[in-house]
Parts: sequence; structure tokens; C-alpha cells
Amino acid sequence: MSELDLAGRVELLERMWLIRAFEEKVSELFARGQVVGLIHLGIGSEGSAVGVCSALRSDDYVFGNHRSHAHAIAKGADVDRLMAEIAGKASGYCKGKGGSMHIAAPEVGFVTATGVVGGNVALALGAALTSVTTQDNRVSVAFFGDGAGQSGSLHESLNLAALWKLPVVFVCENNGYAEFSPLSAHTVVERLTDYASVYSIPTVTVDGGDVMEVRRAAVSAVARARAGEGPMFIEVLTHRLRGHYEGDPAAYRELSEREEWTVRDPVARFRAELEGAGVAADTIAATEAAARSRIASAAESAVAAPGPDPEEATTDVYAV
Amino acid sequence: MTAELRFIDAIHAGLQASLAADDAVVVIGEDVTYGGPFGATKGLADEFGRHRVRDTPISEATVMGMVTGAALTGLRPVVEVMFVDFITLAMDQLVNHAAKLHFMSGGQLRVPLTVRVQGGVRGRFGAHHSQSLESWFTHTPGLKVVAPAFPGDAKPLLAAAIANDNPVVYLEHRGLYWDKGPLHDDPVDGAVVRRPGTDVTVVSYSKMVHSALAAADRLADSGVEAEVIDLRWLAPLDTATVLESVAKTGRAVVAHEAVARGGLGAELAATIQREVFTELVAPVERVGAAFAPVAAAAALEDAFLPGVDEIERAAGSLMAFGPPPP
Amino acid sequence: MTPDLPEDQLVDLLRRMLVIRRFEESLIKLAGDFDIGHFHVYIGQESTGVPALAQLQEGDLAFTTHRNHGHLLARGTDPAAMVAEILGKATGTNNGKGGTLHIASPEHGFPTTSAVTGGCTPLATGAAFAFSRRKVDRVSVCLFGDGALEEGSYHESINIAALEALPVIYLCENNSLEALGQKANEYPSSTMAAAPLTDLAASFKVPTITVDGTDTGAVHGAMAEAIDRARSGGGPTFVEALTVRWPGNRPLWPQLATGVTDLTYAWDEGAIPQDHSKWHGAQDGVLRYTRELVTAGLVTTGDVLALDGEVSTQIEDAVQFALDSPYPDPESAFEGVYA
Amino acid sequence: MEDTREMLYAEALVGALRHQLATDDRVHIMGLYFLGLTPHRQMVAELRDEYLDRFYYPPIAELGYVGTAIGAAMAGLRPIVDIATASFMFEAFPQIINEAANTYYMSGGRTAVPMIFHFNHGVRGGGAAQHSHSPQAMLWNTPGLEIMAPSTPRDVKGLVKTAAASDNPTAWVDHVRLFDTSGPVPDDEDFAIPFGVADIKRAGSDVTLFASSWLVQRALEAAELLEQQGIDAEVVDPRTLSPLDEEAIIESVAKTGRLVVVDECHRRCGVGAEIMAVVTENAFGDLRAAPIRVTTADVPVPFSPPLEEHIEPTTDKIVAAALEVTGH
Repeated sequence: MSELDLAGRVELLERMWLIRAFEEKVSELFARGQVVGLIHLGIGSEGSAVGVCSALRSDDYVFGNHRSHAHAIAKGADVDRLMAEIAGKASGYCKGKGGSMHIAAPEVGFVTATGVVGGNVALALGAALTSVTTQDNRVSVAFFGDGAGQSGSLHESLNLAALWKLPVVFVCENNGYAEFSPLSAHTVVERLTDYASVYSIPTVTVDGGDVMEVRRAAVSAVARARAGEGPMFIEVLTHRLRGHYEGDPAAYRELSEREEWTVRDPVARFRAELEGAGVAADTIAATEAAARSRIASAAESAVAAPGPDPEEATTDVYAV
Repeated sequence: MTAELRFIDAIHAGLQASLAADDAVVVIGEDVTYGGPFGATKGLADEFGRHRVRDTPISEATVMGMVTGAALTGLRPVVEVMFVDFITLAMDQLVNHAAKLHFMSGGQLRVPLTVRVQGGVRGRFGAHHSQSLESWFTHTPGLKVVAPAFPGDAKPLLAAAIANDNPVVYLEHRGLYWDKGPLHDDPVDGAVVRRPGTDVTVVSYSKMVHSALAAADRLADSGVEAEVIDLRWLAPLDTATVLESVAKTGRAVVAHEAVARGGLGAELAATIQREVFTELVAPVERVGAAFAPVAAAAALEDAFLPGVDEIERAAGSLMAFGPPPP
Repeated sequence: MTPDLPEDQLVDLLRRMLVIRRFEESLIKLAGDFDIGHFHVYIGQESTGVPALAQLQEGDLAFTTHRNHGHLLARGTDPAAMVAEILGKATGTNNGKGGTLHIASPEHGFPTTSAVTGGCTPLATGAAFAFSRRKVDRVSVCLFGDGALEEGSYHESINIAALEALPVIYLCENNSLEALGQKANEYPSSTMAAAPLTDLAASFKVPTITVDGTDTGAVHGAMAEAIDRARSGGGPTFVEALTVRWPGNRPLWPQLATGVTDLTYAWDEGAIPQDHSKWHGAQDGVLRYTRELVTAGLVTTGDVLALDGEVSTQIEDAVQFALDSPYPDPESAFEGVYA
Repeated sequence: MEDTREMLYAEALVGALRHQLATDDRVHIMGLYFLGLTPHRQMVAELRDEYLDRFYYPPIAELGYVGTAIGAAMAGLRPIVDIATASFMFEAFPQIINEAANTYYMSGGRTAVPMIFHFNHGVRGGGAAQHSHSPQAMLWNTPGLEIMAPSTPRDVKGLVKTAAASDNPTAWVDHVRLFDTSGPVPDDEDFAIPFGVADIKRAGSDVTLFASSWLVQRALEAAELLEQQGIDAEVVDPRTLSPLDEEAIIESVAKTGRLVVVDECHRRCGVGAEIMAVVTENAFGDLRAAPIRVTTADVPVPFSPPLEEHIEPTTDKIVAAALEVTGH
């Protein structure tokens, strides 16, 4: 996959705005009580989600975690159905049964998300196994955070993926915090890529504030995987600009740290970069405006949509 | 005259047939290319290739997740967990993922996965290799559970499990592996009456069915006709067959090798009481293991394991309640 | 090489190794006569377990796996009570409730044996956590085979140990280099993409040492270093000892594949039979250590044979004790579920 | 009459932890989510600041840190380990089930595992399928574990005291919806509630409502509503499931002849099933109507509020079941 032309990069910015607008809207709806439950927002990680997913084919697989609205949108999920799901409506992707942590949009390759830290990594291995077995040449991606790095199942998965040369890309979004504490409280390891290197899995650490850098790493990882050369591990240094979940005051974070990251905001940075590259200010402003209006309408229809019929609660337990 | 097959060979034949019939079927587990500890998968790697019969590291958690992911995306994996006790290591993937993904996704996803596990008390293996954990699986919505008692059922039940679009836990009792029996082509949906009777219903599954039948023979000698039901499927549970029988006999014993506390016996006792309360002439009796881990010593293992005597005693105690109301 | 220890302690190490060797050989013979179930023998690893564990002090704890007999004996657990346990007798270490897979001997520093691969790694880490929190000068040793590294529990445990600088030693007995008598494709031993295995500790910034597990002196030295680090607050160490797996792993290879050990092979090369000459000549750590002691003049061949005679008698008595012991009262199966 | 003070469940819980830390230096606490993500969790943070060297905040590695706590219990500590959301216990199952529960028995009584596992269970509003588990049913068919499920501030204080003194591993099943409830708590520092002793939370003569944990509160609410219809309900709270006070349940049913079992576990093979079985085995002759279970339905917990409510054992459903079983 070649380097994107300017128009292609503007499309990436549009996608990043769509995520940013979506997440800000969810936060707003949560504050108003129109969305309930455990909501984890990905504001600040748009560069990672969009950078990685832009390197994928539409039939490649993505497996998300508890903080995966961004990944789903980046993979092409419909924002109306996504918003409706988070609002618990019948028109949502999962008919209101999954909610924010359990999004599934399989028709765009976003197979599923999970609320169990590290729980999706093995699932991604399985999709890669399917690809190897059926030789359909697809690639699987697992997004997980630095907190999942210390879960044993990640280590089991790295070993297995390396042994079997599975076409899987491990994307570790290292936002520096596992739930409410810094990574240093979870492990003495500083570069999470060390976990993968021991299994001879190639690794790279990239700046999540730079969507194009993320994309380049993903393009090379995906090419490797598709060529049958096995897994790769990408550590994306990123940040969440909100707390662990909506309602978390994030008192554990230093103010200066937040300010620094606001400056390194991937959306603002990419916008400035494109301006520098000569994209007209109007065009850029239009990307944000279009995204915000698209999301406003998604939110409006999600809030207005009817809740599911209670009787639906007992369907879909078994496939028939 | 149909061929007599050992239970373990029936499973082997079932795997072989499914691998041959459907390219999406893959067999995955520790040492499966070698044949596993009991030979269920012996030779399958040579016959179908190592891309369809794969050995894994000793990483139960990830292997269970991986086969779930493979099932989500088009394969029909049959994963072997060497001892049911080791499923403790894979519980998060089995319960939080495989069992729930169809529901959580609002029906968008399917997990056509078969989990073969062997367990039960046999061989003085001690508490880490002898547990009966089926009520965990029956307690988990989204999982189906099957527990064959006869070699003849083993193959068609395995085929049914593999063909099912849901995760199915296929429980094998290693104490049955060397039993021989004829093959049959009878349908394997739901429970089956193994021995008709009029006085008391004995409900069981897996290896305990054999104890139930032996107990029924003894009861017959003292003029008590026991009807023996082999559940075969523990989830979904064929309560209709059970209730029909108990409505007729008015008495029920539920027998299994798992501890009584919180076991399937409790579920059946609750259901029977609720549904045919007025027909019951006696309380539902449970025969299950004592509330203790499984000890390794032969003498203690034998004491732990309920069997023919306990079933006979339980049925006998129900007969003391007199005849059913007219 | 021999460990840097006084002579009486060097001979004591040999005694402990012989106890293990004769114990395991007796079990295999016993299994020919009785159905005593499934067990895993430690033959071929005595030169790892004995020098590693004999230097632990009272109060130090060790957590072991299904291949546990050698570890328990190395720290002095009574072989009679162990055979009795393996035979399911009331006089067994666990009164028949554990069997070979779960032998416990708290007074010898073995609270339990976990027979689930990777089961003991968190437990050993936890004991070290307790020592650290109780501020006592104790260490914990986690004993496991290379297969346990495939389990996530290992990674979670060593991460915590590194984070908290816990006094724990992870002693990995990598016995999958070669397994005598194993056929091609039979039980593929190691399914691990990492090599060397010590990388799996180094990535957590834990110091590692790799030793030849048949070299008693090298194992002793490595463990001494690791124990010293743990006691002085330096945190965990990962020791990998390389050994050959001997083929008496019931029920898979239920035979005395290389025969009953003949100690004269240690000094009489001509006596070594053609079959398994590599084993007797180089791979058997007990013969190697005996050879080293004799060559260094620390013991005479007569001393060795006399010691072996004593040990063999002790094991014969242990087996007899176990055979003569009563089975437990069946009712006791229902007791002792709760403390 | 004992001296008591009115307090929140959350306060009583933290007070019980504080008492254990103060009186037994073997007690160490792993994890901080005893009060979930509620604002009350600040109290746990304060307790940690008081006892900094007695707390350990673990990585998200349930298998590793829960096993570490179990090993520590074998080596002289009395850890209280918080697994937070009960759904995550499955990661730690190999250690809880195979090691903690079995070791005392397997070792022939030579190695005890004196510790507490704390879980927040149940439907809590929007937790969906992976954050709403009620683990009691799976845990209680594991011999060797003790299980306590307090329902009031008083009970949490008394039960924690007993669990901490026990040489067995105890699963402490808690419910986030209890934290804001309040009630009288004895001042007596040595106040303890023995395990295996049920509490009649409300005496009555017409129907027995069996409930534990948070659902005791709903059963009491239902009893009030039933009283308005002239039905006198007795609410039996077992307080501990393992050991289980079978006598108390049987006695109550002997008196009322009618039983509604309320249980937040899934129905099939849930706690409710076992209680029904115990009653039929021991009080069959006393039953005047078929007992009814009111449980969480046999479906994963759905996210959307109307779906969630539909599958929960609500007060209305308890009332309806009591009316049915009493023939109204």
C-alpha cells in the first residue's frame, strides 16, 4: 500500500474527526443521563485507530477491547447503529444487548469487542487461524492497552502466534495508564515491545499522535502478515484525554501531563500538518463540520429511537 | 450384527467423519497429533494434515480464545482440553466469550465450537484430575452440554455437537472409554428412556447411567420397576421426558458423579417439584458425590464415588412413601 | 565439578541423590506388581534438585509440580510416608488424600503440590510476597518444567515478583533437550517460540543463570547466588537447569529403560554396557557426581557402595512400610474439607 | 440491648477492613475495588493511605495476583484479595478452585489457606454480560470454599470478622447496590456473626421468601407490599451459603408451607435450584404448594436498561410469585 496522496490524507482526517465528534457526543449524552453503563472513551487515540485501520482491507478482522468506539468507526462501522447501541436501543448493532463494551459490527470486519482486559487477543489469533486454514489471505488485528500487557493470556498468545506464524497484528495502545495507575505500577518493563521480542516477533514503537507514522507501521505489519511471514507487534504511544471511564475524575493525573497531551492531540496535529501541506482552510474546516453534523444526527436519532422490546431479552441466547 | 466399538473409538470415528465431511472442521489441542492421552485423535493428523489437526502449547486460556475466534470467522473447531479440571484455565474465554458472543452481538455472531473434555473419577488421579464440573457449564447461558453414556451415542452426539452453531461442551467420562457397544442411527436429540418402569424414575447421564441400570436390575428383583432415563443433553435439558416419566411414577431419583450441592440434581429436583408437584408422592432424592474434593487413595476414592448401592437405597426409600394417589 | 562445601556435606548430597534414585526405581518395580496409577519420576534430575534444594534453610518454602518426588526427598521428606501416600495408605504424607500428584510436607517446606501446569508459579510468588511483607529472612523456590512457561500464570507471576523485588527463585528444569526412548512425534515436548528460555525472565529485567543440570557444583553455585540475592533484598532470579528426561515416566514409558543404576559405572568405564552408554557415561547426573567425588578422592568406591547399600535398605524398608500400612477409613474421605 | 450506630453499608465494610488491619498484622489487602467505582471508593483509598505497607495494588493479572495471595496465605499472611467485578474471577479460577479450595483437603489437613476473596456480583445497571456475574452458584459446588453474602451493614461487619478468623478460604460475595443502604451496626469491636447461621430478616407465617445479598432488600420490599394484601411473608437470609443453615430454611417452610426462592444467579443449576432441592428433601410433607424460583433468567445479562430489568428478579416478580404460591 503506497503512501497516501493529499486527498487520501484528508479522508483520514475526516475519519479522525468523526471519532472525536462521536466520543465527545457520547460524553455529553452520558452527562445528560441519555447513555448509561460503563463508558470508556478513546479521545486522544484517533491517530492509532485510524492509522492502523487505514492499512487494512475491508474484509480484514479487527478485535477491540473495552475502549473501542474509535476502532469500530475507523474500521467503517456505521455511526448511527453504533450510537444507538451505546444508547441501548433496538436499532443498535447488537439490538441493545451489548452496549459500549461489546460492540460487534462484523459486516465491516469489526468482529467484536470485549470487556475483559486482554480477552480479545486470543480471539484475534483464532480469526488468523481461520485465514491460514482457509487461505483467504486476511489479516487480524487485536487492539489492547498497556494494562493488558501484564495478563498471562497475552504472553500465551504471542508465543502461539509466533510458533504458528499467524497473520495477526498486535496493536498495544500504550496510553500510560492501566485503569487508574501508571504503567510503572504494573510492571518494571518500560517498552512493552520487549514482551514480543522474546518470541522473535518484530516490533516497532510509534507515536500515536502522528497518524501517518502509525499508518506506516501498520502497512508494513499487514504486508508481512499477508505475505505469510507471521505476526508483528506495534506499540502505539498514545493517550486518553478523558478518565478511565466516564465519571472518573482522573485525579491521579498531573495537570501538566494533560496539557502536554492536549498539545500532542493527534487530530489537532494532523490538521496542522495538512494545513502546512497546502490543504485549504475551508476544506479542513469542512471535515470537522461534516463530522459534527453527522454525529449530531446520529445522536439525535439514537436518543429518539425506541428502546428494545423487553421480551427481546431472552432471544439470541442460542443460534438456530 | 452391527460392529461393536469402544467408546474412545466411536469418538475417533466421529472426529474422522466430521473432518472428512466438512473442510471447516479442525481439531486442536495439546498433543492431538500424537493422539492425546487416550488415543481419541490418533492418526487424524496423518489423514487430514497438520493444518487441520494441530498441537498447541500448554496455554489453555489462549487456546480456548483462539478456537472461539476461529469459530467466529468460519471454522468449526473441535478443541480438546486434556482434563476437565484444566478448563478452569480457560473459563474466562469459555464463559465470558464463547458462551456470550452470540447474545452480546444481538445475534450477529455465531460460535460453532465443540469443546471435548474428559473427566470424572477413575484412576486414583486425585483432586486436580477427577472433578465433575458440568454444572458450571449448564449454569452458563449460551453453552450447550452433552454427556454420552454409550459408545453408540458417542459418535452421533459428537456429530450433532460439531454441526451445532453454538459452543457445545462434550463431556467424556474416561471410565467409559474402554466400554464396547453397538453403533446405532437413532436420533440423539434429548433424553432417552433406557429402561421402562412404573414405580420410580431414575434420571442420570454419562457413566452413572450404567449404575442406574444396574440398580434397576436389583430393584426389579425386589419387585420395584424403575424407569431409567439417560439425559444425554444436559443443556438444553429435556425436561419433558423427565416430567412425563415422573408424572407417571410419582417418584424421582437424580444421580450423578458431581457433588450434589449445586449440581444438576438440584436443578431437576427444583423443576420436577415445580412442574409435577401434585403427582409427586415422595420428595425428589439426589444421589451425588459427597461435598469433598476427590481424594487419591483408592479406598477414599471409592467412598467418594456414589454408585449402584446409593441409587438402590434412594429409590427404595421413595417406595416407602406408599402408592401414588389414584 | 563438586560444590564448594565441606566433605560431609558433599557426601550428604550424594546420599540424597541416591535416596531419590532408589526411590524412583523402586516405584517403577512396584508398579509392575501393583496398579499404583500414574506418576512422574525424577530420575536424571537428581543432580539439579538435590544441590538446589539441600541448601535451603528451615522456613524456606518450595512449590513443586507433578514431577515432585525428587524435590521432596531432596529436602528430607520421609520416603516411607511418600511411598505410603503414593499407594493411598493412611500413613501417607497426606493420609491418602493427595497421592503422588499432591504430596505435601509443610515441615520440609512443601505446603502443597499443584498438579496443574503453571499452578505453582503464583503460589511460590505468593509465599515470597508473604516473606517480604512479614519482613522475614526467607526465600521461596518455584520448581517447574519448561512446559509451565507456556502458561500465562508464569508471566503474571514473574511480573509481580520483579515489580515487588520478591525473594523468589524460579528454577526451571528444562528436561526436554532429549527424552530417552521417546519416538519421533511422540509427545512434542516444548512448544515455545522463545529461545533461550531465560529470555522469558530477562524481558522482565529478572537476572538469569543457565546451568548444566547434571553438574552438581554448577547447580549449587547458581542457586547459592540466587538465594543470596533473594535474601539480601535483590529480588527474583530465574535459573534454567538443562537436563535429559529419563524415560520412566509412567504410564507412558513404564519401564526401567536404562536398568537399575549400577554405581560401578561411575568408576569402571569398561562396565558400561553398549546400550545407553551415553546416558551412563555422560548424561546421568548421579553417576557424574559419584565419579567426581571418587576422582577427587573425597570418597572411596567402597564408601559409595556402602552408602548405596544403606540407602537401598532404607528404601526397601520404606516400601515395606507402605505395603504393610492400612488403607484409610473410607469415612475419612468426607472429613477435612474445612479447617 | 446492644449499642449500635446507624451507618452506610460502605462505611461498615470499610470499618470491618480497618478493624482487621488494626488487630491482625497478618492481614494484607490486595486490590482497591471493594466499593467498585462508586464515589465511596474514596474511603478505601483513605484506608490504604492509613496502612500503606499493608495494601498492594496489583497489575490487571487476576490469575497471577490471586494466586500470589493464595501462596501468601500458605506462608503466613491472611490476605484479603479483591477481584472486583465477579465476572473476572474466571481468570483466577485455576488458583481459586484448584489450589485455594482443594489444598487443605489434598494435603490431608496439613496446609490451610486462610484468606478472603472479595467479589462485587450481580446486575448493577449497564454492566452487560461481562460485568454482571453472580458467582455464588459456581463457587458453592466447590468443596473447600466458604461463601458469605452479607445483606446489611450489620451483617457485613459481623461476617467479615468471622471470615478473617477462619482458617479456610472464604468467598465474600458483595453487591454494589448495597453500598448506599444503611442500618444499625453494633459498636462492639468483637461483634461477629458465626457462619452457617441464617437470619430471619422478617418473621411471617404465610410464605417463606428465601433471599441473600442485595435481594434480601428486595424481598423485604416485597414483604411490605404483600402485607398490604394481607399476606404475612417471612424473609430468610442465609448470610452464608457455605456452610448453609438448612435447618432454618426447613423450619421456616415447616411453618409457612410455602416457599419462594429469590436468587440473582442464572436459574439453571443456580442457588435457587439447590435451595428447592434441600427443601423438598427435608420438608416435602410440609409443602402446601409447589415452590417457585425467582431468579435471573437463563440468558447473558443484556446491556439496555429495559432488557436488563426484564431478566432480573425484581420486587414485582417476587410479589407475583408469593401471590401465586399462596393461591391468590
